Amino acid sequence: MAEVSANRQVSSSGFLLTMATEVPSPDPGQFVMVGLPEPGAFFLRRPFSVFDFQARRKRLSVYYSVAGPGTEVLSRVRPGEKLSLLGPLGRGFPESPRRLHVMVGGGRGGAPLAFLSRRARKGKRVLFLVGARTEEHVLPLERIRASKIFVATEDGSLGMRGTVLDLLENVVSSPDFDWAEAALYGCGPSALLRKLHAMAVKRRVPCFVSLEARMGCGLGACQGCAVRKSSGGFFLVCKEGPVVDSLSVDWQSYSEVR
Amino acid sequence: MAEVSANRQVSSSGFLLTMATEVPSPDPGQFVMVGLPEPGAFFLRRPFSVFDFQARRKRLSVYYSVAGPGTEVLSRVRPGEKLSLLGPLGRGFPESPRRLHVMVGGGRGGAPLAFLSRRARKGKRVLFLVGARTEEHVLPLERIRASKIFVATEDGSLGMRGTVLDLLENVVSSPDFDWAEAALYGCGPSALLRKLHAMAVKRRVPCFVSLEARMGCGLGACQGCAVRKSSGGFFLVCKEGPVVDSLSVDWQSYSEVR
Amino acid sequence: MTVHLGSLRLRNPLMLASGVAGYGHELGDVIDLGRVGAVVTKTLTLKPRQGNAPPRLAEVPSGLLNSIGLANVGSRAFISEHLDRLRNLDTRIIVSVGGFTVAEYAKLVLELEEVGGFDAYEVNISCPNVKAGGVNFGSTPGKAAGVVRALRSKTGRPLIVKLTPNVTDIPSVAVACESEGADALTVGNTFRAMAVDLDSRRPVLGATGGGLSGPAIKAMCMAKVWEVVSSVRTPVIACGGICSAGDALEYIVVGAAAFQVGSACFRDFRAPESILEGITEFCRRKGVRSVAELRGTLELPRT
Amino acid sequence: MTVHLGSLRLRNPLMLASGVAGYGHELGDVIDLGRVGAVVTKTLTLKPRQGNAPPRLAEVPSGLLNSIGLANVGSRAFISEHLDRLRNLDTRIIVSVGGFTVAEYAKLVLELEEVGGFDAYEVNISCPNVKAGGVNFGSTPGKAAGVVRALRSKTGRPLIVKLTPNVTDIPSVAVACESEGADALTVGNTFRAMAVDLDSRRPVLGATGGGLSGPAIKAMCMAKVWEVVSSVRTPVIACGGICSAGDALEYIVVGAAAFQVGSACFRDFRAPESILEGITEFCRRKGVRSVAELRGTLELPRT
Ligand SMILES: Cc1cc2nc3c(=O)[nH]c(=O)nc-3n(C[C@H](O)[C@H](O)[C@H](O)COP(=O)(O)OP(=O)(O)OC[C@H]3O[C@@H](n4cnc5c(N)ncnc54)[C@H](O)[C@@H]3O)c2cc1C
Ligand SMILES: Cc1cc2nc3c(=O)[nH]c(=O)nc-3n(C[C@H](O)[C@H](O)[C@H](O)COP(=O)(O)OP(=O)(O)OC[C@H]3O[C@@H](n4cnc5c(N)ncnc54)[C@H](O)[C@@H]3O)c2cc1C
Ligand SMILES: Cc1cc2nc3c(=O)[nH]c(=O)nc-3n(C[C@H](O)[C@H](O)[C@H](O)COP(=O)(O)O)c2cc1C
Ligand SMILES: Cc1cc2nc3c(=O)[nH]c(=O)nc-3n(C[C@H](O)[C@H](O)[C@H](O)COP(=O)(O)O)c2cc1C
Ligand code: FES
Ligand code: FES
Repeated sequence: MAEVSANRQVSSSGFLLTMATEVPSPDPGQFVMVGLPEPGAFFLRRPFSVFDFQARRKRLSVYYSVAGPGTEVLSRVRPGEKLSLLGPLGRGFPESPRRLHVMVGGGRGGAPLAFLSRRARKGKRVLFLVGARTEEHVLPLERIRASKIFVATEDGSLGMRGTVLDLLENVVSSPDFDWAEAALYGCGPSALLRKLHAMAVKRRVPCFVSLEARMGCGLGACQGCAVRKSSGGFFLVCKEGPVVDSLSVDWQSYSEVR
Repeated sequence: MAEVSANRQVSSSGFLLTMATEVPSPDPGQFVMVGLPEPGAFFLRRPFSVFDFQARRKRLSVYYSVAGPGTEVLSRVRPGEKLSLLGPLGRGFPESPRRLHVMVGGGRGGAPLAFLSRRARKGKRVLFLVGARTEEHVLPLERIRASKIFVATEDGSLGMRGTVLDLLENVVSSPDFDWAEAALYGCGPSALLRKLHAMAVKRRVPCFVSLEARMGCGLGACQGCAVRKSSGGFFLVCKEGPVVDSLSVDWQSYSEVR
Repeated sequence: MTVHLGSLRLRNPLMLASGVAGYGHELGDVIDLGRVGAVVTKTLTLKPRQGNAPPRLAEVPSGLLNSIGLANVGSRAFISEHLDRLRNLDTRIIVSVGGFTVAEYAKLVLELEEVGGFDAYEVNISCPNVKAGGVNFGSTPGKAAGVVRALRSKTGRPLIVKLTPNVTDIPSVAVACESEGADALTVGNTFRAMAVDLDSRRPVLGATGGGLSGPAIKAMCMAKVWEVVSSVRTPVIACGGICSAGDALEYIVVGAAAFQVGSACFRDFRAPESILEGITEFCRRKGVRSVAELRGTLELPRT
Repeated sequence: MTVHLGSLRLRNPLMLASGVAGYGHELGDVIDLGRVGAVVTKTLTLKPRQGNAPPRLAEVPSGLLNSIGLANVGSRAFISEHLDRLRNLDTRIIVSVGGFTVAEYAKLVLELEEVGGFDAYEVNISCPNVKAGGVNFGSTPGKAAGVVRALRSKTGRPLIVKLTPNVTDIPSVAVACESEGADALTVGNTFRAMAVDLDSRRPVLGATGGGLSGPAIKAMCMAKVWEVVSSVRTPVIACGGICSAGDALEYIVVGAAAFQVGSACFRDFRAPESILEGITEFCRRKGVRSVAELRGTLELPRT
């Protein structure tokens, strides 16, 4: 059990949940399974990507949005309460040898990328692209460490008006954008990831995406989180993911799954 | 929905829950059905006898003990939360023409009797007997209006050491106790009520008891709260009770029901 | 929101399930019956029945166990004491009928036919068939058909048959009822269950076993409705765990023509009203003109 | 807390149910297998199976829906990649076997018999029998008996048969398995169910239907265990919704000899350990010397 040290709303749709815990240091892109408070009718733990980890203070944070009844209940948890916590789990983002890391986060998808941005090695250039509905929905930008942060909002209330993909088109069309040095990192809605993948294929650059699937065990035991592979068959998001090379995903199938 | 105005622990095992509500004025012995907060795995409302009602301030209170998971959850409800409330329901205590009203409350069973004691007409003498495990479990005595209040605790920490029945034996053995003027009112564990009934039969005095049964609707529609009658067949606690003449109850059957 | 079940016309698809609304008038103070499509009475039998030993109710996670045991006043008292009050209610009245032999069902319906004053029957075939050693009428196609056949010849009123979900193959029972002329099928009754009190090591319910209802059964009942609508053309009335507009609409999308609300009333008697409001709101938001437009619109994955 | 199921001896009555513990070693980091009585593997089939289209899981009130679809590595990979790791685990290993024809079951068991290195079989008869048009093996006594008979002649290891609760009459299937020589019966598998996503009007699960597990099924499964222990002498292993020591003990009081924990592991992998601790504590408090002393002590009301 991990004690909640903070659980605050930090944007219109986003909460920052910080727990005191002794877990091993997570890699960016890894996730934790968080149990919902009892007694309740909820059964499964909810998976969330690690947003921040402070080894010395033994604090792990996730950034989550209220997506349904479970996260609604989570948003009402108060500091001092205890939640069951499992993790860190899965495979995080690989470190591409390329020098230009383009991180594209749609909505709450920015969370694992924000964590990733803070781990980028010296000598890497990080461009961080954030998409959100409105200014109020943007995740806490101060936790991102990047050479440049770009923001797009659907209503233009902060940064460019449009989607994070429009933003990406803008960024890559800049004359000094060098595809040969670029690697894409993405997290967000399936439509975003699918288009990111398409762009990566077209530009022949590596693309790593963090996927979502409903999870049971989080440990590769239940076969619940299967996602169809481009090469046929399935992989398990909790074990072979959540971060995978976008080439390995059957995007038609992934985007149909609710 | 009724807004909770207070929900405090007032004894080791007892909580006082006060709700703001527009319900009609309840008779002593009537009960309300209180919904548990959602979202939860609980389904049925819980029935509680009215402990207090302040018509002007539109406040209804119940005194409850934590008996299981539902009342446990109830005990964590905070002022300002809203609970569904149905009632007042059922039949309360009839007013006996006799002059000496002996009220015998075991544990939380004192609650409806405390309410009854405050409604006793001028000219009636009320003896109020309270039984509890220890001093800390005694319900708030200041809400009782009686000519005399007697207390028994199992460990002797307040009043007499023993059960409320021992206490009753004591009280009735006093030379000035006049059975011819007495009527018994009881609420509490089935063993207590059963013995109270036996005493009433022996002394040929009227005895009114408040019964418990698991309830569904609270309105006489579901037949869930049946209690076996002494004359065969069943009556419904929610409609023909909860207060009944002890003569009408099949005590063998009632005391076997969990 | 008008709904047609054979010749039975309801102002909206919401019905109060048998057993939670007594004989219809008990809930008059807490539910505006002028708003609901129909009320199904507590199951009536020829002779009065006292019902099972208490306790008759128990709560389990997300569900309710009951073992009321068909406690009811019997046909004679129903006709003399309740029927008149029902006539004045501004809703459709559906009388639920039960029996322990086919002859009992038939006799009950004949008695009711003589007096009339209600709109349809719901045939509860979850009663144990005493002639067949206590096996439920609803548990085999043959026994279910026997009941429906006997009643079909006795009445012109709509016959709704309420199936039990406690069978291997519910479509076969549904098909049997359809072919004997049932006008609609309610899917379904409670799921057999049991609770134990560890302290006393006794069953919680006086009758040992009981029936499970409430949110815990919704997903199972959804599968049963899906199986039945996939096998018959007779309209199906969904009944199992409906607490919200969303629950009801999911059943309609799967193919139900109407639905019943049972245990949810115990949690909150405003449930029927708020379900209806939620449906209206959903249709408005989604631009759906009538609930019928949603019926059976479940889209299956292409696989 | 030692328990005997036929010739199978477990250090305690707690088993990890098939499907939640992979092939036994996946949970090694989060569950101390040296504490549990046995691990049942994910159901193995002759050929590898990819399983159903995603999503494969959905949450419902107090329950979990799954449609994994018997995804498994197949017997060959199991034997070469997993069996060795299982041999080193300090617990009993029960291999769950499934098939779509009797011959498939038989062939699978023969392959496993050749290598050995495990303690017993759990025969999952909830698989659709392709020869009988997809009806589950577990849904009729005859088909169930056919599977058990075929396997009984192939192995001397204990055969546990895992029954499906989705039948009208589970005792008849239990009796059939007992008479073919089953050493124990697991009661039972998941309850058929389905969930719908109202926004997309599509089934939530990629496979449309799935199986319900978790607290929502406990009361129903309790009734099934009660029906089965009332009809056979073969030891029964309870499986359905066990989350706490109390849940497990209730099943034991009803008559189960052992029990399996499934979905509760997903809520908290410490569940098995805390259930065992709770049982020890209960026995201490009540002065019960062994769990066996509690078995089948349900006291029925006199009526
Ligand atoms: C590896 C991984 C990392 C994630 N990281 C984050 C994160 O950092 N921040 C964040 O806000 N969300 C994250 N999610 C999604 C988050 O788990 C879901 O939003 C959450 O479980 C929804 O629960 P609910 O009860 O509120 O909603 P539900 O009503 O249960 O569902 C609402 C929506 O969430 C989806 N969902 C439900 N359960 C799961 C589940 N177990 N796994 C995935 N999706 C589910 C449903 O498909 C549905 O679209 C992540 C998911 C995965 C798999
Ligand atoms: C008319 C009436 C008046 C009551 N008045 C009071 C009161 O003033 N103060 C008070 O503390 N308690 C009162 N009770 C009892 C109270 O309703 C139960 O203690 C409560 O429902 C237990 O809920 P639970 O979820 O905590 O416990 P559970 O785990 O559900 O059960 C714990 C115990 O309470 C009993 N119980 C459970 N549900 C009910 C139910 N619906 N009705 C009756 N008993 C039940 C069970 O048999 C069991 O012994 C009254 C009951 C009735 C019928
Ligand atoms: C207390 C109670 C009594 C019931 N009595 C009857 C009955 O007499 N006849 C009947 O057909 N169904 C009866 N039922 C079953 C309900 O009509 C309904 O089928 C079941 O509760 C499932 O629906 P729900 O989940 O909405 O409650 C009863 C249910 C409950 C909870
Ligand atoms: C994700 C998942 C996968 C399962 N896979 C299998 C399986 O392969 N074979 C099997 O016999 N049962 C399988 N089951 C059923 C469980 O073994 C168990 O019978 C069921 O979940 C009920 O127990 P529970 O309520 O404790 O979970 C599976 C259950 C779940 C939740
Ligand atoms: S969540 Fe169980 S295998 Fe991935
Ligand atoms: S609680 Fe429904 S009849 Fe009494």
